[in-house]
Amino acid sequence: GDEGASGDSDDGESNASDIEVVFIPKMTGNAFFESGNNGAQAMAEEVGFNVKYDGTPEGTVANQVQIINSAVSSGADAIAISSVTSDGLNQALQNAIDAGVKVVTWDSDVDPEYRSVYINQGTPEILGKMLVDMAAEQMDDPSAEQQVAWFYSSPTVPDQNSWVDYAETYIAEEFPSWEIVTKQFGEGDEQLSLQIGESIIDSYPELDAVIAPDSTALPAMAQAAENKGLNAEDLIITGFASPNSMRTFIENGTIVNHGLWDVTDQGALAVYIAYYLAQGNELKVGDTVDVPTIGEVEVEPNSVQGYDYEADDSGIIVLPERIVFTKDNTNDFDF
Amino acid sequence: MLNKISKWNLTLIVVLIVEIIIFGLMNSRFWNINILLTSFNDFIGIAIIGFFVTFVVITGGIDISGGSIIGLTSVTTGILSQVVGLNIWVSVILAILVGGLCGLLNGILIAYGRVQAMVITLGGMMLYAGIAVVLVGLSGVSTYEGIGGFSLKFSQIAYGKLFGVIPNSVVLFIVMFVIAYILLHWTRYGRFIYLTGINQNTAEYSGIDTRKIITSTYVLSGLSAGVAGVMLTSYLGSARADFGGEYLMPILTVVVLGGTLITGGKGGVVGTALASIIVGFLQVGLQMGGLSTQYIGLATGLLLIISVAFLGISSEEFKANVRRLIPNKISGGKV
Amino acid sequence: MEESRNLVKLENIQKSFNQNKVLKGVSLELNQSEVVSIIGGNGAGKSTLMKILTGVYKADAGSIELSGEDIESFNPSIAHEKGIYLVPQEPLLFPNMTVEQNLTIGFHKNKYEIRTETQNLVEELGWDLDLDRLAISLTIAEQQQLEIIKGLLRNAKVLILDEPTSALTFSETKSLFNVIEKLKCTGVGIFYITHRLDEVFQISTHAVILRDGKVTLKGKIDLFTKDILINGLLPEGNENKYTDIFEKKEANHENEEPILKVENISGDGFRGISFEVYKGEVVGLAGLVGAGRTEIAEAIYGINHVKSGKITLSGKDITKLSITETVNSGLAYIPEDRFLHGIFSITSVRHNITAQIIKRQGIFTKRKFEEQITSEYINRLSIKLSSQDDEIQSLSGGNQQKAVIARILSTNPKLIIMDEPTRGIDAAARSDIYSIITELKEQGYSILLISSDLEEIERISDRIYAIYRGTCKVCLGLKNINATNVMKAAFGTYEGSDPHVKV
Amino acid sequence: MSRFKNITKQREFRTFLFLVVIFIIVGLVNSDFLSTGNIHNSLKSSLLYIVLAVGITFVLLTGNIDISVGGVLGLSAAVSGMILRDGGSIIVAVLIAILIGAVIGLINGLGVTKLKISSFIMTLGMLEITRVVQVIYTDGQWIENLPAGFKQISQMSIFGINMLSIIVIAGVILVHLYLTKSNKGRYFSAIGDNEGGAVLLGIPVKRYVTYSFIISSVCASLAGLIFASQIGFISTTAGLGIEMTVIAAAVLGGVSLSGGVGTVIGVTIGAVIMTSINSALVYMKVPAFWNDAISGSLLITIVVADVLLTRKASKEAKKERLNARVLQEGVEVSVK
Ligand SMILES: Nc1ncnc2c1ncn2[C@@H]1O[C@H](COP(=O)(O)OP(=O)(O)OP(=O)(O)O)[C@@H](O)[C@H]1O
Ligand SMILES: Nc1ncnc2c1ncn2[C@@H]1O[C@H](COP(=O)(O)OP(=O)(O)OP(=O)(O)O)[C@@H](O)[C@H]1O
Ligand SMILES: [Mg+2]
Ligand SMILES: [Mg+2]
Repeated sequence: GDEGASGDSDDGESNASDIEVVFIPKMTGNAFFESGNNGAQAMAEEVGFNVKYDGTPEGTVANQVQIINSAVSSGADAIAISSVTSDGLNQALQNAIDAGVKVVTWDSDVDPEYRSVYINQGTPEILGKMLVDMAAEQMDDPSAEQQVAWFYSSPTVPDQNSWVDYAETYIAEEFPSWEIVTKQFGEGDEQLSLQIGESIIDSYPELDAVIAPDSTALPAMAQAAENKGLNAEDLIITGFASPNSMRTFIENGTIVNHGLWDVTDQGALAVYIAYYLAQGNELKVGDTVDVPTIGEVEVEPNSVQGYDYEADDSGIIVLPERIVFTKDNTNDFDF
Repeated sequence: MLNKISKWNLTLIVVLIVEIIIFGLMNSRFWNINILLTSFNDFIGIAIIGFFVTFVVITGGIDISGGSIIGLTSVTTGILSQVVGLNIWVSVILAILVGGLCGLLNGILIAYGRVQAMVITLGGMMLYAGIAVVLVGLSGVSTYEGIGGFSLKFSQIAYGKLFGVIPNSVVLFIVMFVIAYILLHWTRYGRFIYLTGINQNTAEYSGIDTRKIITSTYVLSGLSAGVAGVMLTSYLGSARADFGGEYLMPILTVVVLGGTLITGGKGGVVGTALASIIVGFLQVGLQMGGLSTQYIGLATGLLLIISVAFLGISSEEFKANVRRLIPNKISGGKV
Repeated sequence: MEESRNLVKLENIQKSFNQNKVLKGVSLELNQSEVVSIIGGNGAGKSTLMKILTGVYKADAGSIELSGEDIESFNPSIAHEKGIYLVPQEPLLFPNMTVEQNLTIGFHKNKYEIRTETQNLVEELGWDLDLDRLAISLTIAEQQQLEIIKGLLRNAKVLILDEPTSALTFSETKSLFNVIEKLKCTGVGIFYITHRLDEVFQISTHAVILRDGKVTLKGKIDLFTKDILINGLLPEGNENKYTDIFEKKEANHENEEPILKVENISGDGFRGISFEVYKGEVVGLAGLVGAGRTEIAEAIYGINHVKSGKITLSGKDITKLSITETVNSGLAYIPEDRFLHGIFSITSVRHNITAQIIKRQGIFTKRKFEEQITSEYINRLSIKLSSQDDEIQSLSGGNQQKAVIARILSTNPKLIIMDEPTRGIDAAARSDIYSIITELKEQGYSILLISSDLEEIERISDRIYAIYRGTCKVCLGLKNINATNVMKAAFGTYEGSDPHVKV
Repeated sequence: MSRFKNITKQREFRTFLFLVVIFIIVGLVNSDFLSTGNIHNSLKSSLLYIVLAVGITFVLLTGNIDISVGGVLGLSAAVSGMILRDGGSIIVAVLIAILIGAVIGLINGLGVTKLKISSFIMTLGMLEITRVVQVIYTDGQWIENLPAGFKQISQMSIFGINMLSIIVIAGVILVHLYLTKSNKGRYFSAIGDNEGGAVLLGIPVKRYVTYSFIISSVCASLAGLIFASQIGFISTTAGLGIEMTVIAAAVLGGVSLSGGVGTVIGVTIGAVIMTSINSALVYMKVPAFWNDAISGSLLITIVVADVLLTRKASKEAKKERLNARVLQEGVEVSVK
C-alpha cells in the first residue's frame, strides 16, 4: 500500500530536495564506511538531495534487513547499500523494489537480480591480485620461499574472504613457493587485533609478510610491528585500510605501502546513481552518466563480475582506479 | 504481587500507546497497520527468546547464549537440509532440538554444577557461536557466503500470512506468548519456577526438584532460540553462523523492561511481550522519523532508565529486593 | 535506682507500614543499670520499635531523647556514636567474612585488643567459637551467639537484645544471663525482648507489655506475676484462657510397627543413632547446640545422606531417597532456619502455604482451591495478616513461622519433623501450636520434635531421646521426663536409660 | 609451612594454577609461549582488562553490576584522543578522561542509590547512551594519528619491564591492601555480603555504593587511555562487548556476582587468563575458526572445575567440623 515513491518519479517533475536516498554501510563506526558516507553527504550537498546514513555498529544481516524495511516503510526513494551478505537481503530488497524504491549496491554486492547498479571498487580478482602484488613488490625475490600470513576481520565476512580466496589461487599460480602459514581474525576489535598481531609476530619468527585486507587489522598489525621494533625491512605488512589510519606507519617506515580505492568517490557515486534512478531516469548497460565532481561513468554488464544474470536494467559501474598508498602519495588523500 | 505486576504492565501499555501516537505524528505511514505487523519480523527473535529468558531470570539465573544459539541452529538447518540433504522439516526440528541441547548443557552446568549462570552462558555464547563456525568450516561450505537455496515452502515460514493478512511472525509471536503465559502463570510448573527463584533452599526443602526446574528453563530458552534461529533463517533466506549475534543486549533489555526482577522471583511474560513490542516499534518509529539507527541506542537507554526510575517498579521493588537479599545472603548457596 | 541517669526516652512513637499501623504512640524509658523486658505477641511491633531506636527505620511521629539530648535526624551511624547497639532478632552477619572479621568490621579498634577481649568474653560465656571460620558455615544458634558477642564487645551504653535466646539452649542462656548481670552492674541499660516469660523474671528489672501498637502494662518486675503478663498479652475481651494442660498418655508400643525406624545410622555429625517413632506420639530429641540433632533430622529427610544404617518409614526403606521422594513417602520437615529454608520471602502468604500441596493438584494451579486451603489454615493457626496476598516477609516472625507450619500441615504427612518449631513465637501462638500438635497426635500423626526449649520439650514429648555429641545413648520414657533428667541427658551425664534404646 | 598451606587454600591460588596450567599446556605445543617475551606480552595485552576488571570488582563486591564500562572506555578514549590528536597536552587529556569517568560513575551511582534503579538496568541504559554520545561527539569518525609521544607511554620500559605494567601491578597491590586491610575498604564487600547488616552497623551504604560506581567508571576511563596509547587509534566501536569479557575475568578470578566475595589479585589473574587464551590459540597454530569454540569450552571448564573444587573443599571442612564434635568410641567409656 505504498505508491509515494513511484508516484513522484512518474510525474517527472519531482523536486531534487524531495528525494531521499538511504545510504547503508555494512556497519557504522568503521573508518572505511564513514569515509564513504562523507563522500555521499558531500554529493548530496552538491546536488541538493537528501542522504540518510543508516546502519548499526554490529553490521549483521538482520540489522540490514530491518533498516531496509524501515527505509521502505518510511517512504525513502532509493537505497544504496553495502551488503553484509550475498543472499540474505534478497527478500527485503525485493519488497523494496516492489514498493518502487530504487536499489543500488556499493562496495559489497548482492544477487544482481535484486539491484539495479553495483558501484564496484574492483572484482575479487582485481583486489586479490592487488593484495598479493603489493606484498610481492616489496620482496627481494618474490619467487623464493616466503612465509605469508593472512590477517583480517572474521571468517564470516563475504568480501574480505572472497578477495583472500582469489588471492590464494593467484599465489598458487604465480608464487607457488609461498607458504600460507596462518590465517588469523581480529573480529574488528582493535585490542584483540593488536594482541593477535603481536602473537603472530612472536609465534612465526620466520614470517616474511602479513597481508591484512581489513581496516582494523591493518593498523593494529602495523602497531604490533612498531611495538616489537620491526620495520618494513624485517616484516612486510600490507593490506587495505584508509590512508589516514596508516599515514604515521608509512612515515615512520613500519610499512611501505597499502592499498584502497577512493571510498569517498565510491560513496558519492553510489548515492548519485541512486538519486539519478529515483528521479525516474533509466540506466541501461552501456549508458553513460555524467556525475558532478567525478566525471563520466559507464554502466558495464554484470558479466564483468562473473555473474550469469543479465538484464537491461542491471549493471555494474567499476570505479576507475584503486590506489596504492606510499610515502609519495599518502599526503594527497584525506579519508 | 499480581497487582504490582499488572500495574507495571499498565504502564507499559501506556508507553506503547504514547509511542504509537507520537511516531504516527512524526510520520503518518507509521499508522499503517501493515507496516506495524510486518515489523514483527524484525524483533520476533528477540521477543520469543525473551519470553523464555524471562523464565530463566525468574529462577534467579540469566541466559545470554540465546543469540549464538540462533546462529548455530541456523547453520544446522542449512547444513542438514542443503548439504546433508535431509527433508527440510526434519532439519528444522533437528535444529530446534540442537538449540534445546545447548540449553540443556547450560542448565545442567548451572543447576547441578551450581556455577554462576552469567559465566556459563557467556562461555556457552562463545562455544555455540564457535561450533557454528566450525560446523560450517568442516562441512565444506564457504564460511562467509551463507547456505542459501532454500525452498519456497521454507521461506513461507517467515513470509507466509495467516488468512493472507496476518504475517506468520505475528502468529508465531502470539503462539509462543500463549505457550509461555500458560506455562508460567497457569501451571504448577510455573509456580515452581517462581518459588525456586525466590528461595531455592526453601523450594528444595519443600520437595521441589529445583535443579530440574532450573535446567528446564534453560532448555526452554534454548528451544526458543532454536525456533528463532529457524525463523530468522527463513526470513533471511540463508543460513549463517553469525545470525543473532547482536541480540544479546536487546533480549536482556526486553526482559528487564518487562518488569522481571533481575534477581529472580518476580516478573512475567506479559511485560516481556509488551516491552519487546515497545522496543521493536521504537526502532521502526525512530527510523521512520528520520533518525539514523546508530542513534537509537540513546532512546532505548533513556527509555530503560527513565521508565524504571519514574514510572513504577523501582522503589518498592528495590526495597523488596534488598529485604529479600538480607535473609538469603547467609545461604550463599544461591547461584 | 532513682538517681540513675536516663539513657533513652521514647515519646509517642508512631509507625506504620503502608496501611498497617504498627506503633500507635509508644512511650518508653530506659535508665542506667536497668533491664527492661519488652513482651508482646508476634507482630506487636517490638522489633520495629527497636529498629526505630537504632535509626534503621524512621518513626512517622514522636521524639527520641538520648541521655537527655533530643535527637532530630537519626540514622544507624548516629546510634552507634551514641552507644546504642542492637543485636537483631534475625542474625545479620556477613556470611563471607570470618567470625573475626564479623566482629571487627565497622569497629575502630585495634585488632589484637578485640581478639583478647573476644577470647575473654567467649571464655566467660563458655561458648565455643572458632574465630577463623566463615560466618556462612555457622548454624543459626552459632550465628546468634556471634551476634550477641558482637553486641557485648561494643561496650554499648544501651544494649538491645531482640530475642537473643530464641535459638539457644538453657545452658547457653544461663551463661548469657551471667554476662547481662555483670553489664547491669556497670551501668549499661538493656532492652530485652523475649517470648520466654520465665526469662523475664530471671533478669529484668522492669517489664513492658506491647499490644496493638500501644504499651498496655509497664512497671517494675516485682509487680508482675506470670499470669499478669499472660493476661496482659491477650487481646482485650478474650476469654480463652490458656490451657496449659497438655495431655500425654503412656502407650504400649510393644507389638506395633513404628512409623519411623532409625537403625544405627551414622553420618557427618552423628554416629550410631537408633530410635523409633510410633503412630500418634511425639518424640523429642533433646541436646545442646551443636549436638547434631539437625544433622540427624536432615539425614532422615534426605537432605544429607547417611554413611551407614537404615531408615524406614512405615516399613518402606527411605535411607537413600531424595527430598522429593521422602516427601512423597509422607515425611515433612519444618526447618530450624526459617529465612534460609522456610519461607519464600517475596511472594504471597497464599503461595507460601500452598507451595507443597499444589504438587498433588494436577498440572494446572487452581486459585479457588488455594484460597480455600489458605484461609482454612489462616483461621486454624490464627495467622495475623490483612490479606492472603500479603507478601510473607511483611508478616512478623511468628506469623511467618505459622505460615510455614501451615504449609507442612496441608500435605497431611505421616511424620512431621519439627526443628525448633516455636522459635520466636509468642506465648499465645505457641499454645496454638501445641494444641495443633495435640490434635495431630489424636489424628494419628507422629511428630519428631527437636527443641532447645527445655520447657517445651519436656511438656509435649511422650518420649525423649537425648543426643550428646552426635550419639544417642539415652531415652527417657514418659515417667522419667522432667527438667533435671532432660538437662542431665543433654549434658551426657544421665545414668539410667529406658528400654527403647538399643545399644 | 602453615602459611604456605593457607595460601594454597586461597581462591586466587587456584586461579593462578589454572593460568600456569594453560601456559604449560600451550608451552608443550609451542615452547615459545613460555618465553619471557610472550609472558611480558600477555601481561601487556591484559593491562586494559586488568584495569577494567579491578574497577568493576568494587561494584561487584557491593552486589551490583556495571555493564557500562565498555561505553565509558570508548567515550573517554575518544574525547581525550581528540584532545591529543589536536595537540592538547597529555595531562589535560588524562584529567578530562578521569572527569568523564567520574561523572558517568556518579550518574550510575546516584541512579542506583537515589532513584533505586537496579544496577543492571541503570548501567545497561548508560552503556547504550555513552555509545551513542561517542558517535555524536566524534561524528562517527575514527580518531587516528595520535601523537607518537602519547603512544610511546605504553611502550616505555624500566629495567626491561613495561612501565605501564609495573604501575598497574603496583596499583593492584595497593587496591588489594585497601580492600582487605583497611577498615573502610572492607565496607565494599560488607555491603555486598549483607546490606542489612551493613546498614545496622552504621556503614554509609549508599555513599559507598556510589563510590564503587565512580571507581569503576574512572578505571574504565583510565583503561580508555591505555587503549588509546597501546593501539594508537580509536574507532567508534572501541570496547564494544568488552563488558562481558571483563565480567568473565572477574568471575574467573573468584568474584561472586551476588556480592561480597572476591579479591583484585584474583581478578587480575582472571584478566590475564582471558587475554592469554587469545594469543595461546595463535601459538598453538590451530585454524582460527576454532577460536571461539575453544575459548568458550575453556572458560566453561575452568569455572566448572573451580566451583567443583571449592565445593569439595568446603564440604570437607564442614565434614571435619561436624565429625570433630562427635563423641568417639574410646571416649565413650567415661560417659557410661
Ligand atoms: N519492613 C516491613 N514492611 C512492612 N511491614 C512490616 C515491616 N516490618 C514489620 N512490619 C509489620 O509490622 C508489624 C510489627 O512487626 P515486628 O517485627 O515489629 O513485630 P515483633 O513484635 O517484633 O514480632 P515478633 O515477636 O514476631 O518478632 C508486623 O505486623 C509486621 O507485619
Ligand atoms: N550448613 C552448615 N554448614 C556448615 N556447618 C554446619 C552447617 N549446618 C550445621 N553445621 C555444623 O553442625 C554443627 C551441629 O549443628 P546442628 O545445628 O546440627 O546441631 P543441633 O544439635 O541441631 O543444634 P541446634 O540445637 O542448634 O539445632 C554446628 O555446630 C555446625 O558447626
Ligand atoms: Mg521481632
Ligand atoms: Mg539444630
